[in-house]
Amino acid sequence: MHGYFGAYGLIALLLVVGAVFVTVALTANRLLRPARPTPQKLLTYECGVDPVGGGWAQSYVRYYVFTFLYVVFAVDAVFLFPWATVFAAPGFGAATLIEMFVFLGFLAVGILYAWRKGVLSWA
Amino acid sequence: MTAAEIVFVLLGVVALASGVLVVTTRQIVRAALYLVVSFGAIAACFLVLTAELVAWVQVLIYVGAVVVLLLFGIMLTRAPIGPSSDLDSRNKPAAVTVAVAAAGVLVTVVVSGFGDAYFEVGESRAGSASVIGSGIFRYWVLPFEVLSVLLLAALVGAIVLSRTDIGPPKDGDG
Amino acid sequence: MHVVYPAVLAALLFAIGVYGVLARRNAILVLMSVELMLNAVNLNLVAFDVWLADRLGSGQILGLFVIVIAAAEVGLGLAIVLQVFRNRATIAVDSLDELAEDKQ
Amino acid sequence: MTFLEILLRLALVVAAFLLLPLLVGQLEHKAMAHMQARLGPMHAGGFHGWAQLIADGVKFVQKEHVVPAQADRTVFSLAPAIALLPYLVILVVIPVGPGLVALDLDIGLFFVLAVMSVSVLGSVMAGWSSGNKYALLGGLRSAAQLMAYELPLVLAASSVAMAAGTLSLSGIVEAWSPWWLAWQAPALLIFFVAGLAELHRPPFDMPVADSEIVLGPYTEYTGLRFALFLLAEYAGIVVLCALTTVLFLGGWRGPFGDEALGPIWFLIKLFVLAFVVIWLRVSNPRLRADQLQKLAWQVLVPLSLGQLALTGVVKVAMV
Repeated sequence: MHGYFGAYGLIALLLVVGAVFVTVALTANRLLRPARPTPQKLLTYECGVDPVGGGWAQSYVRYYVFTFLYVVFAVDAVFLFPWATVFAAPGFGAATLIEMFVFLGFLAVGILYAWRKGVLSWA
Repeated sequence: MTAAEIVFVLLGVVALASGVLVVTTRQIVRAALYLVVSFGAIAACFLVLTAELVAWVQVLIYVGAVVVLLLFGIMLTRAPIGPSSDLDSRNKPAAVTVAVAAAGVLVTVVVSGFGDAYFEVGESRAGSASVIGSGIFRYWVLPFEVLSVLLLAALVGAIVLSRTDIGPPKDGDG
Repeated sequence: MHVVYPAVLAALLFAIGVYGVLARRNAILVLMSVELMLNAVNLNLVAFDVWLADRLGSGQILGLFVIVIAAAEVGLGLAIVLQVFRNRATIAVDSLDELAEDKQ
Repeated sequence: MTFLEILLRLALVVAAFLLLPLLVGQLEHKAMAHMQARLGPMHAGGFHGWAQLIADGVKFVQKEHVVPAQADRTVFSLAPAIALLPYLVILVVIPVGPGLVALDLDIGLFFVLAVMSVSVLGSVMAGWSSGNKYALLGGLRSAAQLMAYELPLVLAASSVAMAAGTLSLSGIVEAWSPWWLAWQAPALLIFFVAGLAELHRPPFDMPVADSEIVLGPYTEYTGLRFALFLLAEYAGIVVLCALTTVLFLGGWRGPFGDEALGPIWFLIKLFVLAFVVIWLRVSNPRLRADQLQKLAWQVLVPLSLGQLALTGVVKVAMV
């Protein structure tokens, strides 16, 4: 077990070990714990009073905008990593640096736009 | 069958099964979670094909971001716990026909076209970060820069869509 | 590895996506099915890249580009869906047919 | 790698995964108590309550598992595992000494970031499946916070990758030299702060704010599954401190005797950082949601873009 497939084999094995750990722990829990459900116990917790309405809560679209901002920047950050491994190698250097800065520049304009439109601050 | 092929087929079965669940389940949040399983299995398929970087990008972007975005969308449009009856439209039989036909044609074409094509998946580093990096910055610079413009446009679009107070100026508030 | 394994897997996955796009009513589920189709395409790109041992790495790099564009697409799509939900309180694609020609 | 060696590696990783979070937890109990002028646990195990967390564990295993009637049972039960397992997997690539690493992955740093981003699903799943408004709100807050702080985290990490020219964590430690402490200082700060926010540690504990939304996504959890979420938090602290050490503080490199004392240096740095994490919890009030997003987008992200520019220019100038 070595090399590329060995490495990912080990990771897969570790995942299996982790899953086994969780399963064993939960099985031990199942054997040791009491189980006496009562209707009161199974009620949704709402600070000690009876729950009002369903489980759905009104939430901000704003959260969605933040998440989308992240997605746009994350797909850009993805390219930073392969770039990081090559940009200082012979044959790349300054030109590659500038190319990346152009790329980042466009995204910086994006964040500036978001900032100016007040998306980033919680009015 | 080689070991890599066996692993690949098993992962493929997982990807397909969870894919089928995505398009048939009647619980919308479950659909997003099955999508995670499907994406994860496809990422593992990439790993088997030695496309290391693409595999982890798949995990970071799809599992870590796109699915969360989808879950946000689902929760902001009220996701009930338990099955809902209005997720499928009336043209289900037509959809089945089209999908089966598409699958039949594609599989036939692919099998007859590439039936005997074979390659070794081995220790070649064709998918490592540095190989992809030099590929992008040697041969794919222009598409890469165009991509940044596209992302900028998407960002502006999403902001404009999500904020009702941006738009034609109302009573002098700009 | 035989090329047919990834290629057939991609074809089937694509067909599942096609079914989802046609059969689903909820706009977000339609978007998910589109993602499945894009993933099928990616699988093909990567598999053929590895098979052909492409010197430019076209398949894998295009795969990366597809992932990026898919992320932007789903983000915008959802922004539109949320906006529709806010105005109509529904995101069923077959009831949003006001621009259809034969609607009386 | 022989079979025995594989087994040994797995055993070591699992041991670290189970032991280090307990040590950090105990450190938190005692350090926090003394900062607040009290003693903390003194009873369990005799000497200064050293066995408190073990006793807690025994207690948790025997607790009833209550699933609310409104909840989605399967998702509710799976969520703690999804939140916990990424941290176990990350530990496998962290180098603790020269050549002492369970698995030296070429793409290590990117692997770590990708796997870490999966754990966000855990809290979203927990929040939604509980069928509880507070849990749902907490889950959404948690996801928004994780998304906002993931970006500076990734950017700061890529700054180090640029400086080292490699993504392998061992390679980064090899390439590290003391003057990076100054050169990469902003990235260090950004990474650590963003990491804290990723873990919902105070002062970034908006998603689990107990005074307003009970315990956020974890409101409905009881017994062992709640304990698994707790374990995930402490394992997260270990992973964050270990990564900060490896990326910014030179990992196993110390003033002398790297070869022999490597793991000791590594552990010292790790626990000093863990202490800082606890210290910040005790000494800072909680940030509001708007302040959180503001800090991420208006301070950390621009700062990390600046750091990237600095790293790139210095690196190209040096070659």
